[in-house]
Amino acid sequence: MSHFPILSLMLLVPLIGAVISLLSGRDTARKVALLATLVDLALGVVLWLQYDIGGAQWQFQEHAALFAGFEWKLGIDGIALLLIALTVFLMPICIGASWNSIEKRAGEYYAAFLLMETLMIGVFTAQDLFLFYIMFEAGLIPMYLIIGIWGGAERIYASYKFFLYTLLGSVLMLIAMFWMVNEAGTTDIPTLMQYDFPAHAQTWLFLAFFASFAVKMPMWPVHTWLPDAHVQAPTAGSVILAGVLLKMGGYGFIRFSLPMFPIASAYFAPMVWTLSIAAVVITSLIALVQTDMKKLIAYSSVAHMAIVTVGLFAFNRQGLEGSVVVMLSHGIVSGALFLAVGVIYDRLHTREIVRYGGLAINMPYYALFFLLFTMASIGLPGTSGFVGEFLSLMGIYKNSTWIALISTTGIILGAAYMLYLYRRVVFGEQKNADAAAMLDLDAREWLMMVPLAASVLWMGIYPESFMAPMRKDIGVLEARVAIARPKGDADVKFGGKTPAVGVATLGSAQLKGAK
Amino acid sequence: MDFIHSLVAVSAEELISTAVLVLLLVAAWGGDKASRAISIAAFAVLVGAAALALPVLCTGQSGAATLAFGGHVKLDAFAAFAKLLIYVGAGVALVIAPAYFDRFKAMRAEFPLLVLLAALGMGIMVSANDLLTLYIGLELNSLAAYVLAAFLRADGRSAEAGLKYFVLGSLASGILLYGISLTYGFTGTTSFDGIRVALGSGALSIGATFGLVFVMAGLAFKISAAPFHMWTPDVYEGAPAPVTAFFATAPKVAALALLMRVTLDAFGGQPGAWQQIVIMAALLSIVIGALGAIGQDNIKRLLAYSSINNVGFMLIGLAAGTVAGAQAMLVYLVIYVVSSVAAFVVVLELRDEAGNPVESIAALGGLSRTRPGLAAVLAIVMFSLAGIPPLFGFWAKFVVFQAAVQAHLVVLAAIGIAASVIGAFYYLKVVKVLYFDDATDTVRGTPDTANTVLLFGSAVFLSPLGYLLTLDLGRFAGKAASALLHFA
Amino acid sequence: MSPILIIVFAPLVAAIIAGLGNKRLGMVPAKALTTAALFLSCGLSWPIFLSFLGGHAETTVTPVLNWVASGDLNFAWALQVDTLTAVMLVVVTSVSALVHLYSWGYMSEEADQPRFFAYLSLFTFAMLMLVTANNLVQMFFGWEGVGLASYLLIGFWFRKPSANAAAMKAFVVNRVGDLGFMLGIFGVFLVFGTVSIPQILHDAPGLAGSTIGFLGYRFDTATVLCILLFIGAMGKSAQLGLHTWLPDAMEGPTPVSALIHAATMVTAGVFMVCRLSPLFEQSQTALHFVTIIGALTCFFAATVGTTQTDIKRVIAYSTCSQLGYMFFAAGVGAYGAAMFHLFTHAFFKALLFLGAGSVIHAMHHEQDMRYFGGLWKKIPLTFAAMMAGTLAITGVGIDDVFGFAGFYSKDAILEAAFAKGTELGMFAFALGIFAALLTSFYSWRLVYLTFFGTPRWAQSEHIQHAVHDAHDHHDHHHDDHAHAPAHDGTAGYHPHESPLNMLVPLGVLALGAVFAGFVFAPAFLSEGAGEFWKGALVFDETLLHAMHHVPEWVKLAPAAVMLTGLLIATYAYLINPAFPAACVRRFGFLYRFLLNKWYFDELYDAVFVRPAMALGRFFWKQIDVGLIDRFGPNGAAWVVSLASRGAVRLQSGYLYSYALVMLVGLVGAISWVIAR
Amino acid sequence: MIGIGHYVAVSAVMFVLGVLGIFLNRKNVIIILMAIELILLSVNLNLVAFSAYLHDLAGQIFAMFVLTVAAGEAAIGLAILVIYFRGRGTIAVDDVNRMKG
Amino acid sequence: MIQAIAFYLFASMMILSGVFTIFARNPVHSVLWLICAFFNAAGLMVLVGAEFIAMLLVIVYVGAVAVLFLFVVMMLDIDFAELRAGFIRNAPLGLVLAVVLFAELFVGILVRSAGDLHIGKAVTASATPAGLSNTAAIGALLYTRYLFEFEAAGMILLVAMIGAIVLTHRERGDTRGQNVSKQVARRPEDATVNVRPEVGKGVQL
Repeated sequence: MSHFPILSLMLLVPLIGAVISLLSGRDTARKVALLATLVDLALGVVLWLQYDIGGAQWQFQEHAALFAGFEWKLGIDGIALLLIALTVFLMPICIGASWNSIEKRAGEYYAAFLLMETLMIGVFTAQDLFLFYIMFEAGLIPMYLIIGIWGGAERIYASYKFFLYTLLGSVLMLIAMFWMVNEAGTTDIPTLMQYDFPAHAQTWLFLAFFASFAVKMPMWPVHTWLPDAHVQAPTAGSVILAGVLLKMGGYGFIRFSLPMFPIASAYFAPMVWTLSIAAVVITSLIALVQTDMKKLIAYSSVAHMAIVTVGLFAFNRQGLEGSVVVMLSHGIVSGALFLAVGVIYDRLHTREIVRYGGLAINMPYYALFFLLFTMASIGLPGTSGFVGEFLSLMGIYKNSTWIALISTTGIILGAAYMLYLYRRVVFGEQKNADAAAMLDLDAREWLMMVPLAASVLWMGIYPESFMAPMRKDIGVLEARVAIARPKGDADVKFGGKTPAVGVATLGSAQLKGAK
Repeated sequence: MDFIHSLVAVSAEELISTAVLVLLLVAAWGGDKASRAISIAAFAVLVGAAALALPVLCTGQSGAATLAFGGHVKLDAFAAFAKLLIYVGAGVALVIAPAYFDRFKAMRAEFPLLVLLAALGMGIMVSANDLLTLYIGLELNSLAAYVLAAFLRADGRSAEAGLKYFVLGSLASGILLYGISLTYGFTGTTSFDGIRVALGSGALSIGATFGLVFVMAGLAFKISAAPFHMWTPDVYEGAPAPVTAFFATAPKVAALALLMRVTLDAFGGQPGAWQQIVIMAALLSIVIGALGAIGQDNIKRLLAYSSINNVGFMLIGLAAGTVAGAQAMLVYLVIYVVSSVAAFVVVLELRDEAGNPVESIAALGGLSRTRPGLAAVLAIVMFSLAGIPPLFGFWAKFVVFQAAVQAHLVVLAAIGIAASVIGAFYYLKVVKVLYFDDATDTVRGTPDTANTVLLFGSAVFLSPLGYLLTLDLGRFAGKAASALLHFA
Repeated sequence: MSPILIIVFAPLVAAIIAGLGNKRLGMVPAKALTTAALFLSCGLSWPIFLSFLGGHAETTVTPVLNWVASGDLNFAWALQVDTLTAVMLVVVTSVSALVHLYSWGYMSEEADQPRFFAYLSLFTFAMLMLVTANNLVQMFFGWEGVGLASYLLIGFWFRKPSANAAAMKAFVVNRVGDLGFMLGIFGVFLVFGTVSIPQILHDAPGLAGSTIGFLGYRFDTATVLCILLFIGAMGKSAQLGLHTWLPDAMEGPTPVSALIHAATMVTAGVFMVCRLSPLFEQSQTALHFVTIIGALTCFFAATVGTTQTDIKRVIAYSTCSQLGYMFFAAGVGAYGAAMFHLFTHAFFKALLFLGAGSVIHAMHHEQDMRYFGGLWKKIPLTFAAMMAGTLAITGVGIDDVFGFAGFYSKDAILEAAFAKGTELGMFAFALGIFAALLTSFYSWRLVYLTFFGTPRWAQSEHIQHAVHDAHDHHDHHHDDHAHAPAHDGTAGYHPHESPLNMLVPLGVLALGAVFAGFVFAPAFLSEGAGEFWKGALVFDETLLHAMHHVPEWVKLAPAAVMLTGLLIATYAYLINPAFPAACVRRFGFLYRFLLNKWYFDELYDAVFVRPAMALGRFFWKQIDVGLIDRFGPNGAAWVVSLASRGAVRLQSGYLYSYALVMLVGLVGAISWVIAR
Repeated sequence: MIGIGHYVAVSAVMFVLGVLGIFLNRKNVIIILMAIELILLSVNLNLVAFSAYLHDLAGQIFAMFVLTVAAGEAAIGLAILVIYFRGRGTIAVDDVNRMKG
Repeated sequence: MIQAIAFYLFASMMILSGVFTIFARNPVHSVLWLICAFFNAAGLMVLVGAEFIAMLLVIVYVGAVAVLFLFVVMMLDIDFAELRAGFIRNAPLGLVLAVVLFAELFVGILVRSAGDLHIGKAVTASATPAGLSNTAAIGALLYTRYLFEFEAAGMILLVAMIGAIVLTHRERGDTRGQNVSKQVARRPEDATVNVRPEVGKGVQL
C-alpha cells in the first residue's frame, strides 16, 4: 500500500484551488477551478487503480495527531472509494455547467464549489467520528452561500430552509457521538463499527443519527427542504446537491447506523420501511403534478432515495449492494437530469415546463441524452438505474412482500412522472418560438453529457466494475447486521414446516429433497 | 517571608495599580493630549501584567502554595488563565478605542486608566479566594464599567446605558451581598476554603442554600445569564463601541471565572445545590438569547443577545461540574473572546461617509461587494458563533457539550444543542444581509490599521486553522481547570 | 464469432450508428445499414430454425458478459438458443426485416427516417435479447427494451399530442405488468436461489406442496410466482385489464404496429409463459388464471373489434383477441399450440397491418374505414394481400386438405381447450368459438368496408387536404386527377398502389399467411412435436391425443362460426348497408358500450389517472406545503418569531421591568430550592 | 440578648423594601439609588449581626468595606444621574427607555 | 429587657423609615427618611456591640452619602409636582413577588429552623481578639489580614473619584480654570515682594 498521503492531497488540491479562485477574477477562477477538479479527478483515478480490491478493508490510511479530542485520520474502504469517485467525477462537470452561466462573483462561486469538493471527499474519507462530523456539517456553509447568492428568486427562503433543516437534523447526532465516544473510549470509526453498544442505548443513538441522515437523505416527511433547495440552486448546485450531498445520508446509514447499532436498526426497520414507502408513493405522486422541471426531479430524488433506505434496511447483501448502486446511479442520473434542465435553462431562463415543448425538433441530441437519463431514472434495464433498484427491491422482498410491493410501485409512478416530463418538454409541438429557436448542445455541453451518459450505460451493463470494490465491505456489513435481519414474510414451507436452512439458500437440493 | 510571598503573588495587580497612579499623574499634567501615549503605556502595562501571570499558568500551579494574604487571594493557574484572557480583552479595548473616540473628539486620558482599573478589579475577582476579595474586585470592576458605559457623555444613549447598567448592577450587587451575608452567617466564614469545609458534602442548611442562590443571582447578572440578562442589550447598544467590545470580553471572563470559582470551589462539595439552577439559567439564556436576537436590527444589540446565548452554552459546561466541564468552559471563553473581539472590531469599522457609526444590520446589505474582506470576517464570526464547523466556534460548543455528555447530562446537551439551531437562524440572517442582499453602499471610510490587524488575526484564529490550536488550548485550559478543582 | 451474436447484435450496432449518425449519416445509408443488418440477422436465423426443425440441433448458451453478482444472486448476459428461441428468432427477424424493407416505402415522405430505422433496429435487438435470455433478468431487460422501443415508435410522430399520450400510456401500463414481473423474479429468486431459467425449470417440480407467504397470507408457492410473472405477461401482451394501451398504440406508424404490436412484442407474454411452462405446470390455479384471462381477453377484444371504424384499431383489437387465444391455449396446457398460433399469427397479422398500411398510404393517411370503399380496383395487390391475411385470421381451411395459417393454429387451440375436458376448458372453448365468430365478422367487415362498395372518401379531411395540396402544387403527381369530377365520392382523389418495396414484404408475408400453417403444423403440433420442442416447453402428449379425439362437431364448429360471421358481414356490409345503422339504433346501449371499449379507459381514468393527479396535488399542496411545511419548518419559524417578539417585548426598556424580571428569577430560584 | 433571628428578619424586611423601592417607583431615579442604599443597609445589618453572634470580626470588616464601596457607588451613580439629567432634562424612570427591544 | 425595647424601637423605626424613604412624595423627604433609617440601623448595630461600624454608618452615610444625595436632589432642579404620579404597570406582580420573597426568606431561614437559628461556627482566624475594643480589634485585623482588600478599596475610591470627575467635569468658558503647573512653577520671588514699609507711609503696590 502506498504511503503517499493521496487522500490528504485530494483534500488539499481543491482547497488550494478555492483560495486562488477566491482571489481572482472570473476567467482565472473558472480555469483554476476546472484544473483543480480535473487534478482531483486524476487523483481519484489513481486512487481507484491503486485500490486493492481483495485487500485490507481500510486502505490509504493516514493518521496525524493534530487536534485535541479528535484526530486527523483518513482512510477508505470500497464504499467510500465509490462515493469519492462519484464526487471527483461530478465536480468537473459542475464546473463545466457553471462555465458561462455564472457571471457575478465568479471567484467566490468557484471557491465555494471547490470547498464543497474538499468537504465531500472529507466526509467519505474521514475515519474519525468528529472529523466526519466536521466535514459533514461544514458542507452547509458553501451550499448555503451557493443557493443564497447564485440561486433563483426564492433563494433566501430555500437557503434558510436547507441550512436550518439539515443543521437541526445533525446536531442531535453530535450528542450521540459524544455519548458513543464516552462509552467506547475511541473516536476511531472502524473500531466503533465493531463496537457493541448496549441495546437500550442503541435505540436513542440510532434515532439521533437517524435524525441527521433522514434529513440529509432526505426521507419523508423531512424532505421538504429538498424541492426548495433544488429549485433555487444554480444548476451546478443542484447537480452536486442531488449527486453527492444526498448520498451523505445513505453513506451515514452504511457507515454508522447499521454497523454501529444493528439491534436498533432492526427495531426501527419497520419505521424506516414505512417512511420509505410513503416517500415512494407520495413524492412520486407529487412529482406527477409539478409544473417546474427542477421541482419534479427533486421530488423524484426523494422517491429514489427511499429505495436506498429500503435496500439498506433489508439487511441482506442484495439490498445493501443495491442501495450503494442506487446511490451511485442516482448521483449520476439526477445530476445529469439537473444538468439537462440547466442546459435549457441557460438558453431560456425558465424552469416552467409549459414554456418548452418540441425540443426534439431543434435539439435532437439533447433529446437523446435527456431520454437516456430519463430512462435511467425510470430504471430501465441496461441503465444504471435498474441494477441498484432491482437489487434493493429484491433485498427487501426477502423481508416484507408488502414493502416490496409498494416500493416497486415506484417503477410505475416513476415512469409516469418522468415520461410526462419528457413528453411535455421534448415532445409535442413547438409552441414557443423562443424555445424553438434554441440551439442544440454545444461542445462544452457535449463534453459534460458524454461522460455522464457513458457511465450510466457502463453501470447498467457491466456494474461489476462498481460492485467489486465494495463487495468485501458489504460482506463485513452484512455479517454485522446479520443479527438484525428479520425473518421475512415470504418464507417457503413444506407441509407447514419451515426448512431448517434460510429461505434464500433453498436451492435445488432441498427442493428435490422435499419432493 | 509570608508577606513577601504574598506581594510577589499579586505582582500583576501591584504593577497595574502603580501604573494607574503614575499614569493618572501623567494625565493630570498632560491632559487629553496625552491620552494616546497613556493608552500605549497602559497597553504595555497589560502586557507586563500578562507576562507576570503567564509563568503561573505554564507551571500549572495550584493549591496552598498559591495562596496569598492569609488565603484571601489565590494566584493559581486558573486565575492566571482568566487574567490572561482579561488582559487580552482589556488590551483590545485600549487598541481600538482611541481612533473611535477621536472621531467624536471625546478621547480622554481617563479612558485607559479606567480600563486598567477595571482590569485590576477583574484580576482581583478571578484570584479571589474570599467573599470579601470577590466583592472588592467585583465592585472595582463594576464601578469602572459604569463609568465606561457612560463615557461618551454627550450621547444620550451612552448616559442611559450607564444609568441602566448602574442601577441594575447595584441591585445585583445588593443581591450578591445579601447572599454573601447569609453565606457568612451560616458558614461562619467568608473564605472559600472555609465555606467548602464548613458545608461539607452532607445536607445543606437552608440558609446557606439561600446564600448560594443570592450569590449566584448576583454573579449571573455580571455574566448576563438569563433571567438576569435584561441590562445587556441596552447597555451594549448604548455604550460606545469599544466599551461594548470590552464589556463583551473581559468582564464576562472575569465574572464567569468567578462564578466557576464560587460554584466549583466554595460550593464545590454541594453540586446538587446549584447544578439545576445553572442548568435552568443555561437553557433560559440559550433560548432567550437566540429569540431576542432574531428581532434585532441593531448589530450591537444582536451581539448582546448573542453574548447571552453564548453564556448559556458556557453554563452547560459549568453544569457538568467536572474538570472537563471547567476546561471546556475555559476553551469556550477563549474562542468566545476572540469572536467577540472580531465582531466588535467589525462593528467599529462600520461607519458612513461622515464617520458616524453604522449599527443597522439592514445597512450592511451587500457589504460583501463593497467591503469583501470585512464582510468575510463578519461572516466567519457569525458562522463561528453559530457553531457551524469547520469554523473554530464549533470547537467551543463541541467541548462544552462533550463535557456535558460525559457528565451524563445528555438531555441537557440535546436540548441545548437543539436550541442552538434557533441561534443559527439569526447568525444566518446577518450572513444573508451581507451576501444575498443588494448593496446599500452605506459603509464607507478607510479601515484602521490596528483594526485590520485584529480582524485578520481573529479571522485566522476562527478559521479552521484554529483547530491546530486545540491541543495547546486544551492543555492550558486543562491546567487551569485542574488547578481550580485541585481539591476534588 | 457465433452466428447468434451477429443475429442479436447486428441490429444494435446498426441502430446505434443510424441513431447517432442521424442526419449527418444521411437518410439512405442509415436505412440501408439497418435493413441490411436485419436481413443479415434474418438470414442467419433461418438456418438455426431449420436445424431445430430438422431435429439435429441442441440447446446452446453463448455467454457474453458478466452482469450482476451480488451474493448468491448471480446472472450474466448470455444468449441461449433452443427450439422456442429459434421459433422466435425467425419470427422476429423475418417480420422485422420485412418491416424494415416496407418502411422504405411507407416512410418515404418522412424527414426523420434514420431515427425511425434506428428505433426499429433497436427494438429488434431488444426483442432478440428477450427471446435469447437464459435468465429472468435478461428477459426483463429485453422486456423493458422492447417497451422502450415501443414507446419511442408509438411516439415517433412526437408532434402529435395523441401519439405522445399513447406512447406514454403504453409504457406506464406496461410498467404495471412489470411490477408483477419484478415481484415474480424476486419471488423466484427467493424460492430457487437463482434467476437462471434452466435451473428454475429444472427445480420447479420440487415446489409441489409448498406454500409461500405473500402480503401476509400463505399461498401455494408456484401459484404466487406464476401469477406474478403472468401479470407481467398480461401487460406486455395486452390482456384484459392491461390491454388499454394497445389500441392507442396505433398512433405509431403502421410498420411499427405490424412489427411490434402484432407480430413480436405483444407475443412476448405468450413466449414467457411457454418458456416458463414447467413452472406454470406446477400450479393449476395459475393456469386457470391464465385461461380465464386469455379467454376473456379473446372475447372482449373481439366484441370491441366489431364496432371500431379505424382500420388499425380493428386489427389491434383483433391482435388482442388472438393473444387471448394463445394464452388460454397455454392455460389449458397446449403450449405448442400457443406457440404455433404465435408463429402463424405473426405472419398474418403483420400482413394485415402492412396491408392496412398500404391502404392508409394510398389513402393519404386516412385511417377511418367509413371513408374507404371500393378500393379493390385501385389497389388490387394490396387487396390480394389483405384477402390472404383475412383468410388466414378467420381460419379458412378444410381439414386434412389445406388451410390458411390461422386454420391450423386456431383450431388446435380450440380443440385443446375442449380436449382439456375441464369446466374451465369448456368455458374457454365457448368463448373462443364465439370470438371466432366475431373474428370472422369484423375481419370481413374490414374487407368489405375497405375494398368493396362505393368510394366514400370525399368526406375525409385527409383526402381533402391532399386534394387541396394538389391544387396548390401543380407539379404534384396527383395533379392530373385534380380536375376530375368530385361527385362520385372520390372528391377527385385517386388512390395509387404502393411502391414495390412495400409490396414485396406484403407478398412474402402473404406467402407465410397462406402456407405457414400448412407447412409447419406437423412440426409444431403433430405426435412427434415433442422431439421438435426438446423440452423447451412442456409438451403434453396426452392432451395432443385428446385433441385428436374430440367430437367431430368440435372440429367443425370453427368453420361453422367462421361462415356465420362471413355471412353476417356480407349481409350487413354488402347486401344491406342500412343494416348496421339499424342495429346501432336497435341496440344503442350495447353499441356504445362496445364502441367505447367497455369503458375501460374511462374507468381507469376515473379510478387511477385522475385520483393519482388529485392525490399528487393533495399531497403536494395539503400535506407537503399545507401540513409538513406549515407546521414543520414554517410553523417552527412562526413559533420562533412569535417567541422572539415576546422576548423583545419583554425587553421594554424600563428599569423597573428589568428589575422585576431579575426578581422573578430570584424568587423562582429560591422557590425551586425550597420546593426541592 | 435578642436572638439572631430577629436581626435576620429585620434585615430581610429591609432587603425586600429596597427591592420594592426599585420597581415600585416610577418617576425618580434618585429614589432607586436610595432603595439600593436600603438594600446595602440590610446587608450591613445582617453582616454585623452575624459577626456579633459568631464572635467573628470578618462580618464587621466586611460591612466596613460595603460602606466604603457604597460611598463610591453613590458617587458614581449620582454622577451618571447628573450627566443623564444634563442630556435629557429629566430623571423620571419612565423616560429611561430610549433603548429597548 | 431594655435591650429588647431598644431593638424593637430601632427596628420598627428603621423599617418605617425605609417605607417612607421609598414612598415619600418629595425626594428631599426621602433622603431625610433614609438618614433616619441609617440612624436607627446604627442603633441596632450598637446593640450588638459593633460600635465602630455604627459610628462609621453615621459618619460615612449620614455625613457624606446622604448629604451627597441631598445635594444632587437639590441640584437637579426637578419639578416636584410631577413626581410620584402613580404605580407602574406590573406593580401588583412586583408586590406579590416581593411578599413571596420575604415569605420565603422568613419561612426558609427562620421558621424551618424552629426558633433556634443554626448559624455557622466562626473560623478562629478572624475571631474577635480578647481584650481589645471593637475598634482596636477591627484595626488590628484590617491592616494585617485584610491589607490587600484595604488597598483595593482604596483603588475603588480612586475609581469613584476619577469616574465622578470624568463624567461630570466640564470645561466651561466662563470660569477660570486652575493651572496646576503654573501654580506649582510659581516661585515665592515671583509672587511676593519683600518690602519694608516705613511707619506711617503705608504700603506701595
